[in-house]
Amino acid sequence: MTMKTLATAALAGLLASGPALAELVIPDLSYRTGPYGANGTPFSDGYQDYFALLNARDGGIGGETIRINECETAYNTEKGVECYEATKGDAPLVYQPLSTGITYQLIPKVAADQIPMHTLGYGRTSAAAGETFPWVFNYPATYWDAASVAVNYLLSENGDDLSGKTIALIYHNSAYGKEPIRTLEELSEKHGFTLTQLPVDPPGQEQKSQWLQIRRDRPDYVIMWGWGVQNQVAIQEAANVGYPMDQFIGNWWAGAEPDVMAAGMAADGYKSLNMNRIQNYPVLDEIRAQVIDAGNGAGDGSNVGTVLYIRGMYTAMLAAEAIAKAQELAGSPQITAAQMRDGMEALEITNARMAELGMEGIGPEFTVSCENHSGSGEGLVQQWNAAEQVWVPLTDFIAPDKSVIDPLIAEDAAAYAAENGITPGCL
Amino acid sequence: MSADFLYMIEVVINGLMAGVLYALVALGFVLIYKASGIFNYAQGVMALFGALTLVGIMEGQVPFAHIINATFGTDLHQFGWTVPALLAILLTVGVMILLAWMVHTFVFRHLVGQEPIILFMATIGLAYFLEGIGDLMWGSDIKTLDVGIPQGGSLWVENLSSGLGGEDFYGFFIDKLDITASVVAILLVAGLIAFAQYTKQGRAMRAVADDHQAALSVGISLNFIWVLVWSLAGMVALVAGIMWGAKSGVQFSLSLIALKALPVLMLGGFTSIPGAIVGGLIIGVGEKLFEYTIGPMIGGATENWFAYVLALLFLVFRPQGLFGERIIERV
Amino acid sequence: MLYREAGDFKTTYAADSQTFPIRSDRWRYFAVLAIAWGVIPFVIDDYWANAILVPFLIYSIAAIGLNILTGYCGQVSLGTGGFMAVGAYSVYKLMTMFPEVSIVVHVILAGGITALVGTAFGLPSLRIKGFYLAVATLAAQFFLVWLFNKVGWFYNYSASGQISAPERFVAGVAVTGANTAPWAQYLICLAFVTVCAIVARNLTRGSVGRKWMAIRDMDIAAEIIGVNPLTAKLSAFAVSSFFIGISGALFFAVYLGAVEVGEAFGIQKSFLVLFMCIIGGLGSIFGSFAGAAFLVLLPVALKVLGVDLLGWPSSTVAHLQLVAVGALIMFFLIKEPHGLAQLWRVTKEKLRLWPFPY
Amino acid sequence: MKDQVEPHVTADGRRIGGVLMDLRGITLRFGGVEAIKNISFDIREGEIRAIIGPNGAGKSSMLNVISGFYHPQDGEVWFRGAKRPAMKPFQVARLGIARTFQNIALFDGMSVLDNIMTGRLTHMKTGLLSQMVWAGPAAREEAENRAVVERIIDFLEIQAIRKTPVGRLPYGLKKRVELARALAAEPKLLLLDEPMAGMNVEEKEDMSRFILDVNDEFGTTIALIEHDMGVVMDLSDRVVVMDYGRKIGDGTPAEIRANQEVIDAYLGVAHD
Repeated sequence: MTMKTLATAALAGLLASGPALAELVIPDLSYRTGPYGANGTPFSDGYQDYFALLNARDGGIGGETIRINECETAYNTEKGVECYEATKGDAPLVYQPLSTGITYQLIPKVAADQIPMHTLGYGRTSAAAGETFPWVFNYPATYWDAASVAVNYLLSENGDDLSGKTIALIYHNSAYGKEPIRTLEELSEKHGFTLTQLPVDPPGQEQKSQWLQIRRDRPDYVIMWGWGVQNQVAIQEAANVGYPMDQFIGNWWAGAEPDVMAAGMAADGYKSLNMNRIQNYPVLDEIRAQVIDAGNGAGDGSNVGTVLYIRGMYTAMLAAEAIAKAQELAGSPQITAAQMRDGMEALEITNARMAELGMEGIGPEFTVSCENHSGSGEGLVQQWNAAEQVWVPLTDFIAPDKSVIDPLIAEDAAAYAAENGITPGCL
Repeated sequence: MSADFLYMIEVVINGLMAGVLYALVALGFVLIYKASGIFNYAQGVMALFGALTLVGIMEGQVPFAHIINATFGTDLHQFGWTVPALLAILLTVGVMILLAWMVHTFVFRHLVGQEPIILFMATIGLAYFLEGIGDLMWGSDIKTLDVGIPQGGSLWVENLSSGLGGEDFYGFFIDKLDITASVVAILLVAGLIAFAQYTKQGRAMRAVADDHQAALSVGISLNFIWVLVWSLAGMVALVAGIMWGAKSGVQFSLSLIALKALPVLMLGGFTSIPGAIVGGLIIGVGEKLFEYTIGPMIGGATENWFAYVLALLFLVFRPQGLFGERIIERV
Repeated sequence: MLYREAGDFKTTYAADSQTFPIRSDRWRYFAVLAIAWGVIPFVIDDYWANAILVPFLIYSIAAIGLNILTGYCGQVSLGTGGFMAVGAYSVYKLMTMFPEVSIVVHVILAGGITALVGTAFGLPSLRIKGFYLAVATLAAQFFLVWLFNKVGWFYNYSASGQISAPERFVAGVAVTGANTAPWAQYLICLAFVTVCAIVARNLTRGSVGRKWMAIRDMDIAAEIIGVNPLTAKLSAFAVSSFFIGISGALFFAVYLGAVEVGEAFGIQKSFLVLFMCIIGGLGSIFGSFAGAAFLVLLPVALKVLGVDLLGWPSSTVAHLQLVAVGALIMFFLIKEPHGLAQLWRVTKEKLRLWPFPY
Repeated sequence: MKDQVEPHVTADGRRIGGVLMDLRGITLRFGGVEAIKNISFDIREGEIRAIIGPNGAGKSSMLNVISGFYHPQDGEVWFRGAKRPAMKPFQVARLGIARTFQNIALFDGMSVLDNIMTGRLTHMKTGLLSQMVWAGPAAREEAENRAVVERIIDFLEIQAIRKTPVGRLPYGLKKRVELARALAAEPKLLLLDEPMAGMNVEEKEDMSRFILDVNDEFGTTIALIEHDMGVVMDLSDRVVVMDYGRKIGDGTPAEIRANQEVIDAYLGVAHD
């Protein structure tokens, strides 16, 4: 009997059941409360509903049913650690914390415990260097990719010339928001645009000063690295000061329905990055029919098809594909966390496979390797249509400027390796 | 006039507008503190709770839908009607009064005579409680609150003033929502003062604020007065919640506006209504001006701490606050 | 006669002013120490270390620190989170600047640096009192968080502004970093807790403690009988911040391993530690432990009860948890405003008379 | 009336020494109100000196000036033959001036013993670091001072309530504990602000006995404010009478009894 079960017994006077074998256990460190609960809920719903669909439709993956182990973190790092410790005894296959803060806590822990972690488009960018971070994956793209994709999009809008332009970065004043700064600085040097930085203290209720400054300086473009209420207020304030929405681009965590709904029609034309194309995929109908209507949905179904829901579902699909790959490599339907890692490192996502899964074109094609844990790094630009209340993809997937990002990743990974005494190498 | 100078003035005007909203939140604190000595940390959560309730009523949401559905296996979400804004506001005021009664009856009536810090802690407990209840009742997703307040920069002001500066000056930017909020706040304060001056209950309220014992001895019911001030504070919170909620949507972060009111209270004093108003204006202008002028030099995002540091420095040199009298200590 | 003090005579003043003057209390104290040092390290696992015991021990240090300031010296502070951040960033800078020096030294130095910062922010307490001071300490909270977020030197210019604790050893055993065994994490925290608790107890039973309590109970009278309010208040700020700095250093280096200042040391942390002091009992070292245990265990217990045993959706449990924590806080304050420590004292008084209450 | 008494021994065998404290031309204003108007008097070593006067006469303000809590706008305070510079109250306490308060100012959160121990603070010197380890100097100092305090506890007959929190004590005992706390400082000058206010006859008798014993056994100089004229006349060697911030009389109890201005003030004859 583990101490965890002892704790349970002591606290409640009852014995908890031990982990059931012959199941694929996926912990979901979700947050449905707290300042970011409105963002965490649809993501988690999508993540869980996809696994529920696999259970209902295919009997799991490779004949093994999937069990979700949800744990509420409230976007709080301490609760995240508690959740990790509480769930890791259950033979989990992959962690997915949806919080850059929690990711940083877990990076050393998952390496020590040998459990893979997937941080899709968030977390520590340099974890793309798989030789230094063998247990951490951040495919299909990283923050630095996002910054570069945004700049590449602007380049294409301006005939490949941004010299003399000004770009303002308005960011969440936290680890998450500061991530793109270094890349954008490099890119501003390379392309000759001026970068101004406007930090917003979380949660970001008050942004009057920042937007008055934008109104006065009239930068050519505003890029936003926001999360939670900051996004809503920023879009509202941008509308208030009359900043043109089509010159305002959020990253992929600042481009979901809750962000634009509060501003109503004023948000029309706002752009954001996304690593997923938003459209009505056949798989969504299957989820509605076999999961939601069967009463097995993680939420009430109202989120199905929203940006963050689709991203959660996409994340689940990537995990499911990695499980299938791992089963194939291991030659058995039951896999361990280490085998899961091998599956993730050998993951290959093709257009054909996505179409087969009923989500054609949802993400870029990419392969993962030991040297590259971040996939292709591609992202697209989408635009909010306030009248129809839909996000409309504007572009196809745009490739980032790897010549700028790769040296930065190598440098940061080397610093981490040196600080922590890691000898980089493939497992 | 140079454009730089005009932009400075614009920042000051916007600071004043923000200050009015801070003052509004601070006012809720002052009302309760004056009458009962309770430093009500839950004021911010009350604003959130009020706004959530208002949206819920307007949209005909079923309260506690999640729990009901989870317990009985039903699929309730909406009553299927919508309520006009004005009626919904009135109904919400009713809910706030009920809340005030419950808060007093179940909590603070049992804590009369306790040390201030104990009362303060109890209000933090209340804040947690209300936050959880609000989420359980109405769900934790972001809600849009639209009671018909106009938003966006006032073009009239912008056009009128754009001639003042040169090429680089685009005219003053003043948000219509801020104008509305200022007008509502001023009306509310005027109403409160009138209530306190000219009604029987208002006079009783002031008597209690002055001296509990004396008020008791002339036959004023303390319980009634305390429920009354909690109700008034609830209504002030509701107004603050509506103004803020219209801007950023109704959601958890709304409760953090309490933190904006604390430096205002330090500056203006916990017991002074004019102090709350003037303090709010000073804080609003001060933090915006600092962020605008000094902020870019030291990396920005200074507003959170600057208000506190300003209030702190002020108090170090004038411990009695803005309107307090010089304290003569006795033994 | 489960609990007795009769027949327990003191023959010296020293024996009379010891920490546990009653024999059965003393035995219980030694038993707790023996279990904490001799049993738990052998049975502890990752879950108990990371979810319960290590945070409990670290919060106990912070609560003792804040209790010295608020409970003993009467100065309400809401700057605890900021001061913990000072401890965390100090230990990070020391660890990366002087990797050859022992982490134990670094943690103590981090406490010392925090003491200096705390003293500086304690200066306004000479002019500002009560809630005004409490709100004023929020200036420290917000300013310090902003500073550590803004100035790259503090986080060694890392891309995201996060700091991560490198691996460090005590007597050849890793105590920070990913490969730390749960018992090692636990023991280093326990060592600091034991020393801190003894030091706090020594300070509060002697003349320094009496100065603090005199200031707390009636500052004017205290000054007139010869207490220098400047040194008394500043020493309370210094000692309190020293403990809080140590807890912040351990919180970062041993417990979380990586922190982001705004998230880990925000205003919520200040409130949490203040809660621990008040629920445990102001002016009581035992109360600091009780409060820390209560607030660390309560959410975990509610979660285990709601999610694992009753099978409710985790979001509903999380909301109910807020409701339950809030309701319990109010309930406790109504039933026993002086905290768990007072509850314990009352229970002991009843036990002393048991089974003959008259 | 300005006496130039030489050091002498009183009829009951107590030694009255030279001038311990000399107040010269003290004037104290709050805003525009003059609480004390140009008052001078002295206190001699070993004597019991009373300050009397109607309510609002400025007696407590006078005591607050002596204990350094109020700073007079005009005038000089001489203590032990030297002019006392402007000082903070705690510095005055360290000179050896202790006091009790009109409205008891005990530390309610502490036990009787701890309260009295606070009186020893001016004598306790060990630093923070030494106290942290509680071995050697700190523990030794604690035990030594505890011994002093225990003597005072015995002297004032409050052994039984040693460990009781002061908040639970009745009024009369609180007054006694406060006296104990002041005595624990072993002061050169002890100021008592209405030590018998609110007491019944028996308690007053007890308190009077304690005051006389303190003066007698420890030779402590005492300045006290009291309303009960009987007590004042019995206890004190010399009396200062104040009215509306002015000094209207100064002398032995017999002289004061005969002073017409004092009689007028107490009978409420109109001033103008």
